[in-house]
Amino acid sequence: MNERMPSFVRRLDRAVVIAFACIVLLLILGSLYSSSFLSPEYLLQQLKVASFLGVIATGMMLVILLGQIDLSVPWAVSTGAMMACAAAAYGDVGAAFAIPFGILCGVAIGVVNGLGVAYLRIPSMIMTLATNAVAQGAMVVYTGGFSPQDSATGAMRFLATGSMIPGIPNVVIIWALVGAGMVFVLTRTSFGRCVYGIGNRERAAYLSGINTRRIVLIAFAVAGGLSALGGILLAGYASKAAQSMGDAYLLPAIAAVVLGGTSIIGGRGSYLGTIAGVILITLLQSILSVMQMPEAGRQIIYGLVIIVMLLLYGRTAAER
Amino acid sequence: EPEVVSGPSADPECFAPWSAETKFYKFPKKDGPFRIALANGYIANTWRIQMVQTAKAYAAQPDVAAKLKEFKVVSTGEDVPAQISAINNFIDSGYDAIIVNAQNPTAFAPVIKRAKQAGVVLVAFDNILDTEDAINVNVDQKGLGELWGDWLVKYLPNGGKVLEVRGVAGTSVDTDRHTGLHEKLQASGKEFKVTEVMGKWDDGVAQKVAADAIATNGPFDGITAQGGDTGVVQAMIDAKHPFVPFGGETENGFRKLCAKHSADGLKCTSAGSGPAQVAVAIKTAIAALEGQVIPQEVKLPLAITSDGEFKEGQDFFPTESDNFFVGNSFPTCGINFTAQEIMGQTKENQ
Amino acid sequence: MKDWRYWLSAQQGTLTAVAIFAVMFVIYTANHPAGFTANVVQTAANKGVLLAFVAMAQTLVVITAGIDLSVGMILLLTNCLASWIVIGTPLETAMGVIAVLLVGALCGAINGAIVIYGRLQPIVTTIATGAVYFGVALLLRPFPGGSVNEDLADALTGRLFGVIPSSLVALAGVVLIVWIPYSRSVYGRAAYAAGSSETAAYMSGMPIRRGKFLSYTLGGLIAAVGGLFLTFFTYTGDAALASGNAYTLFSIAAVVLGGVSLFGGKGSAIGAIFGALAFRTIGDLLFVFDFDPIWQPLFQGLILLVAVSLGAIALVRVRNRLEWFL
Amino acid sequence: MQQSYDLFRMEGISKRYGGVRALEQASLTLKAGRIHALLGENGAGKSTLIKIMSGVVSPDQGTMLMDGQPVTFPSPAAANDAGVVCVFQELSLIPELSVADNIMVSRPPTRFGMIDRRAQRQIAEEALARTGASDIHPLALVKDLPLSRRQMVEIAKALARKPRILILDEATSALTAGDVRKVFEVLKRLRSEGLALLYISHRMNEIAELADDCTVFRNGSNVASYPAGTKSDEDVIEMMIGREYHSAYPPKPEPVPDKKPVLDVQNLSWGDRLHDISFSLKAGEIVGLGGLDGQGQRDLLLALFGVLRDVKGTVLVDGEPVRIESPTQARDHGIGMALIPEDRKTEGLMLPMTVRENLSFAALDQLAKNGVIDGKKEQTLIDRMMKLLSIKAGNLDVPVGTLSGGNQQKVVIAKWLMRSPRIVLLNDPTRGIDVGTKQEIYQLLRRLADEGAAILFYSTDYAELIGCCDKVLVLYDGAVKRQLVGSEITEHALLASALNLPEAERVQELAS
Ligand SMILES: Nc1ncnc2c1ncn2[C@@H]1O[C@H](COP(=O)(O)OP(=O)(O)OP(=O)(O)O)[C@@H](O)[C@H]1O
Ligand SMILES: Nc1ncnc2c1ncn2[C@@H]1O[C@H](COP(=O)(O)OP(=O)(O)OP(=O)(O)O)[C@@H](O)[C@H]1O
Ligand SMILES: [Mg+2]
Ligand SMILES: [Mg+2]
Repeated sequence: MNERMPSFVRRLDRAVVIAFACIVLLLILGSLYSSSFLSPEYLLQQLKVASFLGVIATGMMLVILLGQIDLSVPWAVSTGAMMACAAAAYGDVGAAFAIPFGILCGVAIGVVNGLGVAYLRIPSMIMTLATNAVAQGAMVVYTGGFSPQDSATGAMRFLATGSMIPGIPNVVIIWALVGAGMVFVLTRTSFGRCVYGIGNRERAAYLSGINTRRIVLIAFAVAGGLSALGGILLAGYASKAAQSMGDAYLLPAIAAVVLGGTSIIGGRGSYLGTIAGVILITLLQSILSVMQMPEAGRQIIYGLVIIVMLLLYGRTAAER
Repeated sequence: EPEVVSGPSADPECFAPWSAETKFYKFPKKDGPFRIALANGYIANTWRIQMVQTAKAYAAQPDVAAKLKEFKVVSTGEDVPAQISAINNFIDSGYDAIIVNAQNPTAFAPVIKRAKQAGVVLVAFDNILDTEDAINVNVDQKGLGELWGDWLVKYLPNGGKVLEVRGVAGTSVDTDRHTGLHEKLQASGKEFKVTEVMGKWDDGVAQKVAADAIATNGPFDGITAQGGDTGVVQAMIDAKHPFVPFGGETENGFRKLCAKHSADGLKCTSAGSGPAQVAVAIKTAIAALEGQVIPQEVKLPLAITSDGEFKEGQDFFPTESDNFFVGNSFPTCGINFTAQEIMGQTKENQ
Repeated sequence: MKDWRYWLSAQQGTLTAVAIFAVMFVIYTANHPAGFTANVVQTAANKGVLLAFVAMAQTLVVITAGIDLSVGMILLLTNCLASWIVIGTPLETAMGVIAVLLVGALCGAINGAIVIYGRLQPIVTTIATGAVYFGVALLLRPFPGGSVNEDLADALTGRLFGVIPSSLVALAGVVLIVWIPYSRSVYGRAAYAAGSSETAAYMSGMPIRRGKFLSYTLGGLIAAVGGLFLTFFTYTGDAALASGNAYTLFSIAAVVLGGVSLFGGKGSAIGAIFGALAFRTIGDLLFVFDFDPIWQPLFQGLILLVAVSLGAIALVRVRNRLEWFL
Repeated sequence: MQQSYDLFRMEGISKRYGGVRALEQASLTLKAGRIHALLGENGAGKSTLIKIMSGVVSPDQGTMLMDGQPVTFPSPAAANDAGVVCVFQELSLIPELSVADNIMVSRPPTRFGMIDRRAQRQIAEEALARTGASDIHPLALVKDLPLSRRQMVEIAKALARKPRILILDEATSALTAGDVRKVFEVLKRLRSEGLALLYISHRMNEIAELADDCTVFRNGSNVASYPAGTKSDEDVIEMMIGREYHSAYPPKPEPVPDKKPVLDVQNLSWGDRLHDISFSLKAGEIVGLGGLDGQGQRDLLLALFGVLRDVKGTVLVDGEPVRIESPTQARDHGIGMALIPEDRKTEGLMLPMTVRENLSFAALDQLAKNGVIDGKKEQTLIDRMMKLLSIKAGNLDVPVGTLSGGNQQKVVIAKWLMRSPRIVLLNDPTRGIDVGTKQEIYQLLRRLADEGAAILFYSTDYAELIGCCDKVLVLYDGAVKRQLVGSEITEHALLASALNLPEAERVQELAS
């Protein structure tokens, strides 16, 4: 692209632009079915719902940039939510620490992932699968034995459903903050550079004197924490925590990140793309759901749309 | 090989036959104490955990424990073949009766054959088996749908727009409830415009799809949800949707909201399938082993609580979790657990 | 070095999987109330073989440095299809079986075509095609049901000569008819080469595209064999999303336990088969040990964690830290 | 020798990669029974040309004729079928396959549609023997072989395809002198059998020994073709770089005897690969590591840099004993070490990342305050490095992978100079680098030394060691066999100690 263009325009790669174009196209198609798809309430509602996926996908993106993947999202989400609600059972002190405690539990899952992937060199796909199973087991034990408290605290409710700035739901603000933080980290900090570097070639990064294992560990911990935060917000939204609440977020999170132009093999991608991907997936799911399409048709269209969009812009370059 | 006899069954209050056509079985009497196994599938949700804990608590009751030599529980997850194998293993290990919450109603034909040959009593509950060779203990899923249909018809005598939040596509529970509902709406002869969304029996999902439906197709005159009802009400509140009549399940959270907003128009009927049915299944299995007459299909009473009847501390528990299923007792069978008693059990024992 | 040492080091992953399985299976049968009987083995075999097929299917794709997250959905789709058409006279049944296998191969071929000719990443491609396949499965079987030729089903899930589980024989048959020729063919080797180093393989003039395409297609075909077996095992078709996803994830675990590298180019379906059997035995161990039911999932998760961490032992021997990075 | 005729012609070939013009109206003619050398500085387009010849990439323009007939190669397989076979600069071996599999990769012997492993092994063994590499076991996995062995396998693989035209793109860059000799014999034999050979190398002496015809490339076009031996080295180099060329090596300063060593290594051992190595390195000194390839030189550098585990012995920096357990420790904590690694593509650079990101990657800790990168400071330093090394890149934000090999290598060096290291370890930094760039690198090393850096420099090229180093340690089997200082550093002495053979006669015999 032209060098004289402002740098933020230059950075917009084709994938991001097309992803946003697809969002507009989806909305137009939706509005053919019902004009309420263009109503501000509906759009705001979608943005709000997208925020949960957005927060979770942020962590997923960080891990994918490293060339890894985090399959422990489902139970990291649930663990975060359930533990936060559990803490709330311990009086006011518990309620005050509910959110940090929930996040901490997610971080703990992430740390285990990170230790396995970075220090034991276990492929992330299987390591995170195993921690997911362990987290699930732990939650089953917990639910079965400790008279679980699973109502969200007022603070969680407020974060998920309130709006400090009139008209803008708090979750959207939280997502914006998380996103802004991630953009800053990825573009301005040495940690961010290292993430891209490791995603491209960990060996070279290591020989450059980077403590690559620590970076990978931190990235997984952050991803676990963000999954848990997503779970906490979801619990606030639903006003309670449930075991299965994370199931619906794993594949959409991966799909959103990739639809946003991030390379699944790591080292390439921008957060703007992830935003687009998250909104795309959320809208697509919502429109298909409201259109009264039977489940089968919905699955088929969902899959086809993802493939078609990726064929539009997500193809790797031909070598010749 | 049970003998087909004529009713009534041994404990007619508890072992109520499904219908007039239901057969009655009398298994050859065996000497106790018995070895009974529970082959559970999925475990990672509150309903299942509550169910497993109830089973353990029931088996530990002195009068029941006296009849049992061993009570073993195995959860195999969502995978049907794993559950089939577990049952096979129980058969090979010589258990007298096997209780199963089947992941799939039709998949167990081969293993049912084997159980029959081996003289093992097979009792299915909740997700029952499509066969006459096992005893089925269940609530009337279609009846639940009918209950909700009737409820909506009652409050919307002129028809109207209804939001139906369904469960997991392709499961028989979802289909039965859906069919029951629509039959009743149809039978009313009024015009009901139903918007269906899939809530997956999950609060988060149900809330999301309900919110979407309200934003695009709302407002609705009546709502029914198969599960995740707390989320659906939450979505109404968030969207400032007026409270309307609601037919739903038995989650504590849902009932809390029903009690609270009844005056504002949230007229609820709440009924469902409590996890304590596992205890009825165990009781049935023991009765069968003892050679008592039992129906092939046991119909559990629907514990219905409707608007105006919600009693604190009995039908809902304001200080407790939203998440568990109230109605954990079947008084006709002498099974009276409260949910907190079950879910807190280990803690108290410690 | 002697030739057999090269062979040994090449088969290391597979042999480890065999060893893990053997140890676990011995523990299992030694503690089983019924002991090491034909019935117990048959039960374990039927359950294991099903996952073994799915793991084999996954292996074929993983070898090319891809991954098939739709493999569980192909299993469901072919299961639902089989519950319609694998029934009737022997001829009809045979035609049904062939049709099911073809549909499985078609699913695999679609994955392959999109990945290879569409140049998309396998992970997302198969997430998306998985949704499509599941949708079709749901169209075929909105509710569990259907039926299958029970004679065939019983024959394939029963025992030969009263002792040998016929499912194991079927598994061996698929290995002989599909895996061995594939892995020794020019295309199979091209698939390995593409997984190991695609550029090098391309520059060497290997038919990588056809090799990869063949892998995906055969992967679909073997997943369809799995689907058939699921049908034989359950007599029905059932489009259960959760179980499809479970099989996909299990297959990945099995493949890793079986010594197949997720980075491609290394490992064999034989290893994956034993990985699958070992993975299944983890679940079976619950049966023979008296665990509180509430603790069972945690126990299972921990065993899996330990099993996948076993590979890390090799790290102790690494004296050049660069070897951490492949 | 057979009658030589025009076997292959390329005319008007052009190829662009995005904005980069790799080839512009290039042409080349190959004759049967002759060895044709292709010369040119890094990025001149040599590799691109032969990738087009061998079907790896398709040209934007131009025609190719074989035996006078126009041909197009849609894939490497098609080129192979036509008899054009290439030994690529970036090796085209498959690491997870065995040597035999690799050699017979494109058309293995089959039985019943399956690969006949027995026959394959036999053919592979023959091919290895013909290449003079029968020490390689055909069942070994390629990934377990050292680079020099892999290159031999690569050549064996090419021979096994029975080519009519054989292309070697820097095929000897990682080979030991002995291997090179064996390969040359093979090549000469092939020439006499009537093949056309195209040979690319940056080593002038190799070209002098082998070539019959030469073509010089510059900026994507052929600038001159001439029969071998008709031009002096200086002329050729000037054609390549397009300017005048002076002596390659900067003058060496007088040694300062009483300086304290910056790095003092005592009795360093590592497993069975390094034995009891002791030496010291002073500020301002360039110490070379000599010996045959694979005698532990690379391991020594990695051991010093903290990459190897369980290293025994003492390392003193400024007289203080240190334990370096990772590159992170090596680069800071008052040690200030830098390592220019062996393989720039996988160890030195992140190819898809930009030149800017690569340059600042090793110095991020110094460029960042509280983890946030100071963009201005980064830009200043990068500008200085770009100038210091005169790196040719269109723009700082292009992927570093699009630079030519020499410029990539400069980026690797520059990224470490960003930290102003006190101890610089270099692992064969001029492999595959053109003479012009090499000269710049030599001068740079000397300047660094003059500014106070201590440099340890491994090279496979003896001339380089002789020209650059103040002292050379010759390694043999993981131990220092000899230290050569100042005027002792001669080709004769280097070779003698490298082969661990003191007798001068034998050396002369081998050298001839
Ligand atoms: N790493 C790579 N580098 C360059 N090109 C590649 C690479 N991988 C695949 N290709 C593409 O592969 C194609 C040729 O691949 P291959 O030789 O495997 O073809 P094939 O199997 O004969 O396929 P087909 O059946 O379509 O003829 C080229 O057109 C090229 O675009
Ligand atoms: N895949 C590619 N993408 C972009 N540019 C490329 C690519 N391959 C080569 N180039 C560019 O084409 C030009 C010619 O490169 P080529 O590799 O042919 O040079 P060379 O003469 O072989 O150099 P060397 O002596 O370093 O091997 C260089 O400027 C290089 O940067
Ligand atoms: Mg080159
Ligand atoms: Mg080059």
